[in-house]
Amino acid sequence: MELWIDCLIVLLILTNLKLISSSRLSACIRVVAIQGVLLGLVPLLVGSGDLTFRVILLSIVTMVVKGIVFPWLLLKALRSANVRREMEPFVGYTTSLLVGVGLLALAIWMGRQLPLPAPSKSPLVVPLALFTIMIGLFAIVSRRKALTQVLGYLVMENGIYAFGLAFAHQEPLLVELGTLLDVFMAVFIMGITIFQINREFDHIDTDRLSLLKD
Amino acid sequence: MTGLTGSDVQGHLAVAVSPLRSVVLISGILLVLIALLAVMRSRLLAGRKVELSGTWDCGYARPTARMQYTASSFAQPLTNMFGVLLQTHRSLERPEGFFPTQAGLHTETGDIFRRNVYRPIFQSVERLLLWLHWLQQGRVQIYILYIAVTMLILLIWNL
Amino acid sequence: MNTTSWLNPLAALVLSPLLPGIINRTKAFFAGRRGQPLLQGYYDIAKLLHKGAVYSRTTSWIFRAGPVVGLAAVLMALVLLPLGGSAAPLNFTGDIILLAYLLGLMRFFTVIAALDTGSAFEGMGASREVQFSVLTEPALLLSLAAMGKAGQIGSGSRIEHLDNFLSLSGIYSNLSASVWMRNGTILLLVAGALLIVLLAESPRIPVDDPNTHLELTMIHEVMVLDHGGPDFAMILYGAALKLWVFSALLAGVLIPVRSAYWWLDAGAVIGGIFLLAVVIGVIESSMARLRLLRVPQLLTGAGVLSILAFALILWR
Amino acid sequence: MIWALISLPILAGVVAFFLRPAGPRRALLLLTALGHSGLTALAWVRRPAPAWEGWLLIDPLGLLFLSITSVLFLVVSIYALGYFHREDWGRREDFQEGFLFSNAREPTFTCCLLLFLGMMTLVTLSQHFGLLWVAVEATTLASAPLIYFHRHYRSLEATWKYIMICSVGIALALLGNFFLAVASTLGGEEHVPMLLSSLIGRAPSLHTQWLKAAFLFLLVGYGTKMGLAPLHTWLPDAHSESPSVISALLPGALLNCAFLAIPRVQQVTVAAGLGEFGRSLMLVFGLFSMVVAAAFIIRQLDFKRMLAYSSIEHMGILSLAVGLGANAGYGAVLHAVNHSLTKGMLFLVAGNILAVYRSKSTTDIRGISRILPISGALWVAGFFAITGSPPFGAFLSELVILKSALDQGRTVVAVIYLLALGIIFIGMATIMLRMVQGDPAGLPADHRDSVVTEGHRSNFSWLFGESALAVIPPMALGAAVLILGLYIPPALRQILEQAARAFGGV
Repeated sequence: MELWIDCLIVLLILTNLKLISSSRLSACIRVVAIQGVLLGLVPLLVGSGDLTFRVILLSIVTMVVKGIVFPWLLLKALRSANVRREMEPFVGYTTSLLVGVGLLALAIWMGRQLPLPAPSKSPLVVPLALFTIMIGLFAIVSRRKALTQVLGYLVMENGIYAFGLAFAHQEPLLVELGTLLDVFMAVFIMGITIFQINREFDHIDTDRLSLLKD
Repeated sequence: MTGLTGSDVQGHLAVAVSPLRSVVLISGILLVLIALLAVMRSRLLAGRKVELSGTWDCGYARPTARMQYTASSFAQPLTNMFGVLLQTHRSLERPEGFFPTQAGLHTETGDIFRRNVYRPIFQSVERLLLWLHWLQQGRVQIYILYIAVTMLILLIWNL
Repeated sequence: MNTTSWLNPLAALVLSPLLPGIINRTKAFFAGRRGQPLLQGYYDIAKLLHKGAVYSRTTSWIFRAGPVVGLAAVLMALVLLPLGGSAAPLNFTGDIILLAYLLGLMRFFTVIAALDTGSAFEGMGASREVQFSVLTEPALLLSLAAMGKAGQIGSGSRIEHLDNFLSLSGIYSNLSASVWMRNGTILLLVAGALLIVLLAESPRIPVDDPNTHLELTMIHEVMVLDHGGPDFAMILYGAALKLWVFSALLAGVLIPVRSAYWWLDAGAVIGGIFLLAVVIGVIESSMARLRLLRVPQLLTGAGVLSILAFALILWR
Repeated sequence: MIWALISLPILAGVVAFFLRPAGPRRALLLLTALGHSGLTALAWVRRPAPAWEGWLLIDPLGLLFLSITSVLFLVVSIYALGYFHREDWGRREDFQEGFLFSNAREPTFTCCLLLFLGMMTLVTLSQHFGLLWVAVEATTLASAPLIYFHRHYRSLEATWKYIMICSVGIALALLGNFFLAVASTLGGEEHVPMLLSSLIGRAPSLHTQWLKAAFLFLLVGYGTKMGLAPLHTWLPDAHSESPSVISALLPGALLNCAFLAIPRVQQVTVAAGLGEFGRSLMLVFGLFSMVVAAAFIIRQLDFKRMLAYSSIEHMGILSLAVGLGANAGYGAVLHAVNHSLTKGMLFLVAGNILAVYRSKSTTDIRGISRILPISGALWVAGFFAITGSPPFGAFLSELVILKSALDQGRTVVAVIYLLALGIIFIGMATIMLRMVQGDPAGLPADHRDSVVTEGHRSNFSWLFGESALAVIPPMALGAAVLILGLYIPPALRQILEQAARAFGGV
């Protein structure tokens, strides 16, 4: 059982690193899709509670939404914006990889600060969640394309979700689904906005979206 | 709201109010007196001849409105008494030549507190605050960086 | 508010025009002339009350309101004035300031009435008057305060509820021979300051010559240049009352008679006032006017005297 | 009764989306607003029973914010009738750069507006932290299309920033929720529902380390949505680019709902004995927000952005008051009421000015009192109300806050507080008073005669050349603030005290 958990966590970490190092947007979307699917497995393997119907339903819904619906939506937005790759981002790909490793170290240090929640099976879950959140934030801050920012937001959401699924096992189902619905709505509206931005500016570089300032 | 009890508030108020009561009384009497004198005056003048003529000008041929005392001339004795403080700005245009056509004197006493105290303070505060404007540069990434940085600082400072 | 306290204002109303008469009479005596009759003041006022009036075209209602408000203000000041030991009809904590402001109100209305006529002379008189009053008012207030403090440190007050020194009646009721013994020097300084304030306020020789005919040299006279008829009568009567107020303040300090009978004290102070009129006459005939630039120095001198008195009494 | 309060706006929103003709849709909007306010008034009279086993409960704090939101929504919906009428829906010429753009279709706008109300009601009623999070996120998503009403690139940029920053912020709040859940499971043995009441009950046994981390994340999360200083960056853009109907609603209702979450968390931390930890953080955030607001109000060139920064300042005052605790709590709650009403009025009047002058620049607008006499008067009254000058309510609440700061001997806090208020007063005075006085410059020539001589007369009665619908709503709000300044009705005072007691305020 330990093997499966560790390899799942390592896979998740790898997807994060892959995200910040790849420049082609379609590749990034696929990475996030994989991460969504992996995330669906978290409650089954790492989850503290026993395998109730609730946990299984939740993981299936997560896998479907994060693995299929979001990528489909974002690919549609990508095609409409006909953008191929992230042009010159603020932080180069190699340096962002180094930053990724640094963030991993920071996440592990912070993970150790907080005492381990009792039921968790492996000590690496909290650092993993924190690491994914930090990678999400880093992606938003360091990339130009609006689409990458949405991906960053999604990755950050995945990190929080991983933490939620692993520990808050008593969270009522309705709230989990509510959260999922909200994230879905958020991504849906962001997709529409990207479509509008592309129609209005025929580019989706958010750094050029900086007219409103003091 | 002030937290004082009712009674000692009454006490403090009484001390302050009693002189005021007399002042109100006196100003009341003053107004009545003014009214009385005005009525007396108008009744006195009712029967008499009241004419209108020019102001006493000591026989000067053509007095003009410009000879009247203006605000600065009214205050001139005092402003030059405190001349050192007020730094009155004088611009004198001397009459030249034997048949001078043009001469003029212009004095301007600025408000010393506004010039030396308030304007410097306000300008320095404004420069300081305008320097803060780089906080709102307009790029989304910077804004989200602010959130991440505040989050990081709080965590490090408190954990 | 006993009946005796109403005596002071009545005495003032009746006797005040007599003061200019006495002053002119002493000046005439020094000049070797017979001088005007003592009651000349009453005759002038009566004559003026029966005359018509001529108003300048440039004046508005302010010009007509000036003398009326001025006289009313001085009449109100009389109500606050104690005479001898007895309290004034109306007294409360802080009526010194009200007295100063009532006199200020009179000065203000005279000044704006003068400015209303729009003539250069009256403007000049007004600005000089205001310049001098800036210097005399602090002297007046500080000397009253110093006198109050001097009286307070001495014996308990004869009129119980007036122990505080912020009320004119309280100040004057505290003054007595024993207070003179203890704080004589301070009271002398105060008397000097009050004398100069008196000479400046009811415009007498060192500051302003009342019967000069050169508009450029006048101060108080030029402000009332354009008034005629009943207005001028009110102004004359107001000036006389003002002279009475200041001489009562000064006489009250100089003659601290505190005998058992109230009428004796009051009589002494009224006698003091008349004596003071004679002294003013003597000063007028023995001195010439000060140069206009020297007058501020004289008035600042009065200010210094009162500050010195106040400082001495505080740091005893 | 609670279910009716929430479902009424949502159902109306869905119906409005499919209602093609404009007349009935606007009537529906007004009816829903009236119904919602009626239900809220009913809640004041008889507090309804909690629904959904305690998840939805009207507590004093919630009731207060619910009534502010519903009153503001009613006033704004009345104003919206005039606004929809004035706003011609076809191609519209932008006033700043003159390019053509079209407005969002009105059905979507009304639908989102009603959903927005529904979600805000949910926020004020929810006792469960998870549900609270879902509701706050939903308000963000409902209000995003509202900001993107004028479909041109500036409002698009404002919307993008609004969605991105708020979603990231609120995601952190979700993490805070999960930390709270972990804190409760670590401490005790059996499962603790994330209900406010149960959490307070078990507060002493919560794990302090996790609770602290949870408080931090929740504070930053909801602080972003509330507009506290370093996280406020989306607020000026969103307020200045959204239509005046929405910008009146945003600060009054939305910021208050975000602010509502913080006292809820504060209740838990105070119960767990970490009160001081939370308070010092709120104090720092409050002061920093006021200073930043002051910095941006000086020399501000756009009066809607100036009002947005003043919202940041007032949110700073609220968090400062929560940070002071003791009887500043009463001041905070009263200030929330005053601020929402005043800011709502100011934005509506700003809308009137914008509609006539077609320019947002503070430098070249002059003579409002001549062109729009009533709006000009309201603009000056609003200036005095928002800067906390005496006759209006804000003065009272700011005074209570100042007094409690001085009572606790925090002179440095009081000094910074007063300095910021002073600078903001001067900043706003130079801008707002200069706009009102002088002769009407900055008025587009073609527009000048049309307004002055009532060129286009609408069927609503005109008050001194201004449509009644555009003037009476702000006037009502202004009157309410004035009354609050002079007399607080006992019922309101009682609710205020109970609400203040909610977060440790005496």
